[in-house]
Amino acid sequence: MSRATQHGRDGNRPAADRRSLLPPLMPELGVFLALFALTATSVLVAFWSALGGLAILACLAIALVMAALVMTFFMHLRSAMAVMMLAGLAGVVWLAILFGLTMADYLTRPGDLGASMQTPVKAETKAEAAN
Amino acid sequence: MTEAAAPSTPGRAIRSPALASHFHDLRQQHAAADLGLWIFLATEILFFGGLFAAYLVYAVLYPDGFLDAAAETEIVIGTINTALLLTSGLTAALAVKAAGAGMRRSVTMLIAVTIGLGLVFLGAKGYEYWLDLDHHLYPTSPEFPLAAPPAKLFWSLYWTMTGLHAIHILVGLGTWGIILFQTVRRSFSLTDNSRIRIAGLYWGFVDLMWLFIWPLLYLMGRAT
Amino acid sequence: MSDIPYRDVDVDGEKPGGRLMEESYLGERFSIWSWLTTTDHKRIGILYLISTTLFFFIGGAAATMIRLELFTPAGDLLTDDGYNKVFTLHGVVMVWFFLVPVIPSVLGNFLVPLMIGAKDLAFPRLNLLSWYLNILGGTFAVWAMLSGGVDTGWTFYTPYSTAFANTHVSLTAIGVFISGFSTIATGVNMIVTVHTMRPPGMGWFRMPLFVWAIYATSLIMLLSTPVLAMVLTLLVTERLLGLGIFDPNRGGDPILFQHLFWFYSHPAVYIMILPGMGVVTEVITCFSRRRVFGYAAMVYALLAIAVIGFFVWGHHMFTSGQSMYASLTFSFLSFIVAVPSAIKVFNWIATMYRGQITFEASMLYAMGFVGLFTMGGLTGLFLASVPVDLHLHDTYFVVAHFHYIMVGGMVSAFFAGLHFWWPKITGRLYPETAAQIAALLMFFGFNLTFFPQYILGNIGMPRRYHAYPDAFQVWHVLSSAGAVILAAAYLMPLGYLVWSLIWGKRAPSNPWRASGLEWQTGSPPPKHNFLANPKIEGSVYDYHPAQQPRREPSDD
Amino acid sequence: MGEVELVLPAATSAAVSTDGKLVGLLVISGLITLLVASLLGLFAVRFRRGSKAGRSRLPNWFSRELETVWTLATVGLFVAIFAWAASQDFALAVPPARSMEIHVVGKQWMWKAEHPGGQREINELHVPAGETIELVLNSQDVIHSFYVPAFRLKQDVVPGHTTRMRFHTEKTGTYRLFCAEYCGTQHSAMIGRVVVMAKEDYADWLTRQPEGDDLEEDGKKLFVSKGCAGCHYGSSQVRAPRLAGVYGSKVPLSDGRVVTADDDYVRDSILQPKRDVVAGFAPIMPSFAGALTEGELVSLTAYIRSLAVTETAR
Repeated sequence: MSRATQHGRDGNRPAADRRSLLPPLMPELGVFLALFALTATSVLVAFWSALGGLAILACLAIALVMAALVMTFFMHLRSAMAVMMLAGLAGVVWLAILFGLTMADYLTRPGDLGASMQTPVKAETKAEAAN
Repeated sequence: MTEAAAPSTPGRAIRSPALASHFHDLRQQHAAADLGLWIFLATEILFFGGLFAAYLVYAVLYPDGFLDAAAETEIVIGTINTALLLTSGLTAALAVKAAGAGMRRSVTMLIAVTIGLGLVFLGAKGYEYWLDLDHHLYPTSPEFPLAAPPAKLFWSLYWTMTGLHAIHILVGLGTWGIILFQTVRRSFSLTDNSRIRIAGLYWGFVDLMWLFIWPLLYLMGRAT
Repeated sequence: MSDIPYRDVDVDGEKPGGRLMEESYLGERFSIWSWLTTTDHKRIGILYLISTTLFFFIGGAAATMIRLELFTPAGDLLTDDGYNKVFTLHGVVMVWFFLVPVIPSVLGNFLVPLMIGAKDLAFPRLNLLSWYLNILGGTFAVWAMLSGGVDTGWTFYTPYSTAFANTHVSLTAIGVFISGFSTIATGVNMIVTVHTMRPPGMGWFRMPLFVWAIYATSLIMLLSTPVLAMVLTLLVTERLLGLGIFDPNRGGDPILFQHLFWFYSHPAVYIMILPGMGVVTEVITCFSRRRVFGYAAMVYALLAIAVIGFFVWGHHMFTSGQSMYASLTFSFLSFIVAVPSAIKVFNWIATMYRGQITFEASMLYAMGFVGLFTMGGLTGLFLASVPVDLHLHDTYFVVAHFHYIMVGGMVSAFFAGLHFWWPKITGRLYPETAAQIAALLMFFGFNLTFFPQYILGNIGMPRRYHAYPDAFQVWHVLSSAGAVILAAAYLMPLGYLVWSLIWGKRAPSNPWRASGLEWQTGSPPPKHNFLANPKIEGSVYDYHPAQQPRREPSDD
Repeated sequence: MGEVELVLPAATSAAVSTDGKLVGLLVISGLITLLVASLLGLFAVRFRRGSKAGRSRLPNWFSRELETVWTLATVGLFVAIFAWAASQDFALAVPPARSMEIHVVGKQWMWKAEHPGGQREINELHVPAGETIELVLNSQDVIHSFYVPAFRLKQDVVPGHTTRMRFHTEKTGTYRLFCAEYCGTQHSAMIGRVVVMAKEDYADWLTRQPEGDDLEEDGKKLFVSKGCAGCHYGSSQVRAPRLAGVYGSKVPLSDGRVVTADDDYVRDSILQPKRDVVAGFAPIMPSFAGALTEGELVSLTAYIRSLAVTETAR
């Protein structure tokens, strides 16, 4: 393909603008800084929050916010068609079905969950087998 | 989405060599490509979702075992990698933006930086794997240091999650590599062709998955 | 048997397509290479037809060996290992390389763009890739079989598959994994095509129900297949890399494998049956000369099955030690998912009411589908209710149940569709009487094969048994006898359809005077589907009295 | 040989009520199938092309109403069947006042049962009639499923889990036992029989069994031979908790939790001793996973259970 036709098609902007080093940085740069701040917050929460073992839940909540930012700005969901949001949403909803109904089994089993799991015994003595 | 097929598009687009013969116009073609990739990403969410479901079940069954096991991961490398991926997410998003504006030089540079960051990520990952193996943190290792059996479940999930994620990074880097080559060769139109947007979406997804893998594998069990 | 109407009559304003063979997608530049590199959805449909037929006969050969072995109570024909490998092969090949791809990838590929008036699917190269992936996956599976086989059953239950089976589990799992990519590629293609490629005038509620069925199927494919891919990945990493997460010795839970597996595999049942429902709707409306009864209800029923189908997987696990509360929830939802299926059955029957019914082979298959699917569906209620399932689970009752759905339903529907669109696909008419005989023979052979299995299940014959108590023999003999008839009936179409390719009469563009857009173009269609834009007018299934002679002019 | 079998004997109370459901479902689905088939046949004949039947158009409201009616009717029918079937689950879920526990271990490819008195059998299970019996099921390798068609019951036997199967025997006789979950090469040989005997006959059968030590005695021997007594017995040097009176009591753990020492706890403490360490003790006990068979574990647990009884008020 010839260079001329290519340039003809590369948008309607003036040539000088097209040759500039970077596209407009906002809002991506702002979002990026927010993501960095959230990353730092997440680390702080994980190490020094009073939540103990449950700190991971707070970290996951932060991760959800970060994911929303990435989807909206880095993946341009803002300007996408409704059906594309629907596609992404379907993935999340179906994930919820998978988690929800699987846990519906595990969380309603009688007794302490982890304790009811046992290690099966593999080795068996000859005498036992012959019995 | 019939609107996409409405015959009211400027003639410029119809004549583009980027337009495949079975599409009516570029708008329809771009809508198809974007929707196709979003649907693919939904399947990717469910692919990793199977793994996350397994993690959820075992974390609920063995909360203590998982907290203890997670404390052994290399959090510094993990966090540096998070930062690297977020930065590459920024450059990828800007590359998509630049491509929409037809800024070829800018696209070339931004993709190159994205690839560079991805390679550093993989390098760090490799170093981390080397450290893990050095600490016998592989479930089949006879000197596996953690006593409780669920620790092996956690470390199986660790290797599987990070491994599959690394494969996705590799695929992304390959895609970026080809596109970079084509951009430099000027073999496709930046504005008429959707491949940079598609690659950007995919890279965004790879970012996204890491945002969940990172807390689950690295931030677990750090509270003192 | 019946007089065949409209054979030689063409639609008003006949399009110029059908007359010139060199313009058709078949004749244009014939070479093997041009077929292997084609991106034409119609040619890819044919490639899929060839490959699925091949896999069907591989799976069928395994089925024949199973039935021969079970003729006598003792395990005499095959060794126990041999038997286990044969039924595994039968399951793996039939499920992933025949039932899942057959209608979406053969008929769907060929017809969806034609039916909505598009030139091709949205991603033609992806479409070709999907066929190659399917072939590659199938090659892995068949390679596994040739190099010693695999004996886990198609369900790959852990820990047997991970820690105990010494057969080619990984190879087979990789094959299925690859075919999953093929399924996803097809699903993406169909959904994107339906969303973005419809020409003006082809609104959502103007689409034929076959397209809706493929759309709903694609939704399931996309949302379930990735979880299968993950569970197979975990299986293979556990076997090959020691990264076990189902290993009980590490506190792993084999039941988790079943949850993840059935999250795919129950919806996969609907992947296999929904396209069949679409085909049957097209056929019944055409040969009843009636608008479909309750179009909107049919659409919502398809979508409801697609969605609710994801909430019922736990009914495969009532005996596994799953919590009772979860079991009851899954049981309730399983009863609910039966409702839209029942609605569809009633609608098909109501469509025939006050019709002008003729009995071409496709119509016979379609009517067989309605009856057999009803029986398969109703026996599903037995398995959905917990106490009854505790008795019938993993017995021949289950085997009979899903064969009524898969074979009585899906395979019948596939043959209905294959005969219905054969003139469109090949440009040739098949011999009607032979086809009608084959359809009846298939119905008879099928029932003789599988009805006794309901009884066997009820008296306690477990699945996957190589030898069995003498008291069960009578029913097994009946079943095996039926299988012989069924096998013969399956070979018949292979004979007369191939015969028709060479000696069959040339087909006009609309031999059935059907209403779909695909009949507005030549038989076979030209390379780019339509030479002129198809006319999208009236409502879908507009079987108008003006297009056909009827006795009561007041009708419609 | 070769007799035709159509009806299964119903040997448990569950079998009787399951049969009720089964017959009910058969009647309902038979009627629906008949309805569908006869409508198909009727319409096919009456509305065949060229027949004289009237074909005036149906009014629109009619089809809408009809659609609503059969949708609601189907929902109603299916929910009713569900409720009817589910009622049996709730009835079964109530644990009986007292039951007789028999331990069953599934392994490739046999069933091994151990009676409370220590009597053992392979691929056979003798039970008294008129009793509520609870099978405690463990697997040594892969998933099996304990299936007695005459009981209308099956229960998967899953490695890593202890599953239970409860039934009330009603009718004496000899019934088939199958493994219903595919378990490998000789899956179809993993069969046996269940003999339901009159109570007197069962008692008689028990006495005629070869000298099986009873579970507790067995466990006591193992307690010494496997080295447990070295630490867990009064005079030992290493600090380890005494086990007398432990069973059934609340045990405080080092991480602050308090658990009840039941069968599962005892079993886990043997196999994964580091998981639930008793408060005040160091986690020094080695795991006995692999050193004990499933049967030996059952015996050890029984012995530890017996210590509770002897030490507390009897």
